[in-house]
Amino acid sequence: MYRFRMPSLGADMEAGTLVEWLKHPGDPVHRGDIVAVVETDKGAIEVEIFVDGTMGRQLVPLDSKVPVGTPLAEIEGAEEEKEAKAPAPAAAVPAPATPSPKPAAAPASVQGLRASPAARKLAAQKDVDLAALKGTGPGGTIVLHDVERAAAGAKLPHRGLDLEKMRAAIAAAMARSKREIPHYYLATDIDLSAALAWLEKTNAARTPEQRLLPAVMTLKSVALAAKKYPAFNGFYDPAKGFAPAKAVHIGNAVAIRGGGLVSPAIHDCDRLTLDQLMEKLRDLVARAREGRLRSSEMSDATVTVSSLGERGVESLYGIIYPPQVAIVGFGTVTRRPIAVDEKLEIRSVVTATLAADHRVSDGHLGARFLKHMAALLQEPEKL
Amino acid sequence: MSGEVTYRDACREAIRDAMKRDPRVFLMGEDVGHYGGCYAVSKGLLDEFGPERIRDTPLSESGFTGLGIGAAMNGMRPIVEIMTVNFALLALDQIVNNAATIRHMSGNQFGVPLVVRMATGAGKQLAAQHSHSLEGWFAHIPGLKVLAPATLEDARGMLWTALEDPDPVLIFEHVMLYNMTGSLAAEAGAVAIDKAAIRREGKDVSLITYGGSLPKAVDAAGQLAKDGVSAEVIDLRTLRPLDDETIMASVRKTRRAVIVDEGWRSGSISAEISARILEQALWSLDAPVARVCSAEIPIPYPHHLEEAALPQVPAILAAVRGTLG
Amino acid sequence: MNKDEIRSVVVKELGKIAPETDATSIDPDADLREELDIDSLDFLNFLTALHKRTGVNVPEPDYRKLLTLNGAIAYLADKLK
Amino acid sequence: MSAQKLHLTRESLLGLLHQMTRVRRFEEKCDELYQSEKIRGFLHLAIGEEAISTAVMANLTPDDAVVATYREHGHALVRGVPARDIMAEMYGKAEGCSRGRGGSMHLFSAAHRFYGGYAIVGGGLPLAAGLALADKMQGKRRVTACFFGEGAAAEGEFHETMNLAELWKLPVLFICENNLYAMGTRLDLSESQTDIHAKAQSYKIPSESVDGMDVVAVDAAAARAVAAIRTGDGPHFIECKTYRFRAHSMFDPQLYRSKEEVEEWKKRDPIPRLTNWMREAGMLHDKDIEKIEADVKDEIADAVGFAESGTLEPVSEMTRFVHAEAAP
Repeated sequence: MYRFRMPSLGADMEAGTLVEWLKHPGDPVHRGDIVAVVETDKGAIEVEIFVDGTMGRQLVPLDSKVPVGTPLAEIEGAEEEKEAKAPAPAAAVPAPATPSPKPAAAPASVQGLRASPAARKLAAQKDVDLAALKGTGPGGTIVLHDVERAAAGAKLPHRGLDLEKMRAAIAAAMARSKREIPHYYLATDIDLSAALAWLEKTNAARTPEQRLLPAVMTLKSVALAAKKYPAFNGFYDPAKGFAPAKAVHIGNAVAIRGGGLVSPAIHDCDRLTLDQLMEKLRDLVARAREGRLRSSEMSDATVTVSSLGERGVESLYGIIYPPQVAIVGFGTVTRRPIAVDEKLEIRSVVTATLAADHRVSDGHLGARFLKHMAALLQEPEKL
Repeated sequence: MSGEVTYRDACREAIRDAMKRDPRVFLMGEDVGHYGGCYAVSKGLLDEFGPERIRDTPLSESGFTGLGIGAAMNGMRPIVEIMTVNFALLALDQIVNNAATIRHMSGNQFGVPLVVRMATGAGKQLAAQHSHSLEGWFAHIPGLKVLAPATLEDARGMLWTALEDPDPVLIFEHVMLYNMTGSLAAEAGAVAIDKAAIRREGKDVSLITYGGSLPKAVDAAGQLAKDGVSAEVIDLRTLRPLDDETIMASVRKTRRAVIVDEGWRSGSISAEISARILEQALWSLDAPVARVCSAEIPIPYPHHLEEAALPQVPAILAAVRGTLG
Repeated sequence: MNKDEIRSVVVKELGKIAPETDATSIDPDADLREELDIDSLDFLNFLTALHKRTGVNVPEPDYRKLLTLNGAIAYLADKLK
Repeated sequence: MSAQKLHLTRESLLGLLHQMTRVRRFEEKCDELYQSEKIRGFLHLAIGEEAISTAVMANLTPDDAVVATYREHGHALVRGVPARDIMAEMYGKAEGCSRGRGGSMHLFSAAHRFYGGYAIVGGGLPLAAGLALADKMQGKRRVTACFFGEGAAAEGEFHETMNLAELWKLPVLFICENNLYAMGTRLDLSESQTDIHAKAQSYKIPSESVDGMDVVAVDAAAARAVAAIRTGDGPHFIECKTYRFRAHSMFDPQLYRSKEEVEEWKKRDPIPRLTNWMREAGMLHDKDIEKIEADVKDEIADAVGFAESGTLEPVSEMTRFVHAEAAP
């Protein structure tokens, strides 16, 4: 016995309301006859029947909304179409629209700490505590290199600074310097007591952020001397001879943690105040150690200064960096007895040395250069 | 053709070479014949090949693009020139609903071996309606291939490979490149169209770009080198399919990505590339992916505003520095 | 700030100055300049950081009191009592 | 019926009757299958318009090409696409003529140069002209028949295509099935010029209007137009005035037209019109009709069985043919 069901009358129709029967139980029906009217969201639609037979029991009360497929009436004398056994649809396993690549397992995240994904991943692998690191990435973010350095204990070259390459470069420059430049050497002891006293008085009134180091005074004295004696501030080209530099850019040798040396230039050092020089020094040393020096800073020093700092020996004789023509060395400041007006006094003394290119200048001029530096250091407030 | 040539010359030689080699190839578009092409790419071709194969069309972008599709389905290899991507909006229905769809929808019964060439991009003060850069839209559509030749070799070599492709290929020629001059080998010929190219090696940051923005990226990389920053420049060449392999290899090396895209950033090709980098190379990143795109405004007419709206070298340098910290 | 907090601040700041050596594993009474190969600028940066993090402004004459790990911790603890 | 059709033979008229009956019964079956949710999506029936596709296809050779619209089941059937392949396509089965991917609105068959149904009104017109352009450029003397409704005349693509086709003298036969309603909008509510073939004449295309409910009249007009096109004198345009007895598509309560109008047009149903005319001319016996109805019933039952037992394309295959695959 065929059951007349609520038909699907549109793609987005889920249910319909039977509002009127046009055929009543006992009436004959033929394929194509309109047997009922169904109300849908879009309006009333006349519904046809697709079988021949006689209208039987009507199963759904009028004005009741029923889902598509609900039997509405029985039709006697008509057979339910034997459903051709439709094959079970192939297992329609929904393949993901585009196979998204499997994201690697995320390392345990460290709250609040700004670290790049690459840094987090390596830190997790190498068991490095991110909290202990100082980030050199954008906005102080800890980047992979910071973790690499921490993990490998500083032996690793700074990003951008390859220690082996640097060592090779220094070796080549020094060897060439020794081969080509006829060095002569001079030294003098300079009493820094006045300078250091002035510095101590100046720093006492300052917080650590603004305090000065002795290095700024020695660097400034070299810059002013180089300004006065251009024969020590320029470049020597075997073909064209010596060319004095137009400005004074002091190459300040900086030791890199884990070995290595680089001498970034402090531009126009002669025209900087001590405060400006201190700020420049802090910036340059920090960036030198992180391998983020600009190439311009690496290449245009006009004269170099090398210093042993607090824990070195009395005197340091440098090797000139070609194509420069001079290098000034400062040993460690020590307490030494020196004669002052026929009396022996203990003073803070530093030995300053000058190594210079004999093709450009000679000892006499070199001595006046060193003497002028020493004089400048006696009046620190004027530096 | 060799020695000093322009990008425009390279495009013309590509068309002429294709038409000489394959009788099925013909050029159809507005003013491609007597006028010689809005950007003079097809100058002289009408005299050489005649009106049958160099067909000026009425201003009916949907019409003649549809004709190109039908002709391609029936044995020809048409090159349809839509003067600029701005007018291609009128042909979107034919390109998206017909060209890109028919092979798949017909169960592989019919293909559309059609090439559509369009000028794109801003920089000539043509104002909002003539300065669009919408190649990213088309790169959204499965069934299409989308190319952006940025060098003389690619302008000369991509067309033949595209014509041989059994499916529709769109070629976007940036308006600011037409006058680019350089040397091109006499025997320069067809090039592959499925791979990106590394235009400059580098290890600190990957500059990912295409088409008209390539010269700016190369310029930026040069300036960065002076500051000790080694930038790698990737010329995408194809926007669909994107060459994920080359992009990710570079980003995994440099850990930083800056994408330069003249489209508007929302829903742009740069957004797609950025998403793919996050999906495939997240754990190599040391900084968020940066994007340098056009300002999200209709491109203004006055020179100073247009310059300010478009991605420029200073913005690229700033974006790179942003990733370096 | 109690002693432990001071210790972690000192260790953290030394870690930033000399990241490759583990500040907790050095001899707490040895000269930091030798242990961690720190120069005058590093030491000044160390004091600058301590000033920012704890508010204690160490005058130059007191520098030698902070040359060891224990010394630095004791000095700060005293100042922050 | 136009009397000047002299050489009408019983055999050719029976052929037309058989085709129209095939389309009519096929569409009725689709209507039933849609209501039992076997066919989904959109379904546009051509019941009442059978004369046009039947008559035009009768004048095409296998080498000609056809471009149709979403109301295309009849066009595909009469063009020769097997009922099985069409029904399977309606069921979305892989055995369908478009691999189940196109459905009712996108039937394709390369073997029959049936270049598809298109769902964007007017979308097929430029494409059809393009097929003709290629024929002309390759010196092939064949015709592309392009079917569309009067609704397309409002689309820009209609005007761009008419101009290009005449401008370049392309071998394309435009057949406008004017059934007075673009979905729910009557023609005089959307067109200033409701005389569609006059629009084509404005582009200098030879065009005429014919009673789309008279299969013989359409046949005569198509024969003249196709013959002219084959001589190479460019496109022709036939406007067939017709009427669809059913809704635009499923789920359309037809609020836009009256029942009386529908009944009025049903009186001009092309099938009884032909059978009555043949009976008067003594060319038709009851057994002819019974045979046709029986053959058609079997053909459709077979098609439904084929579709029911069809398979679904595996999801793993769905990314195939976005692009061509390299020849094996």
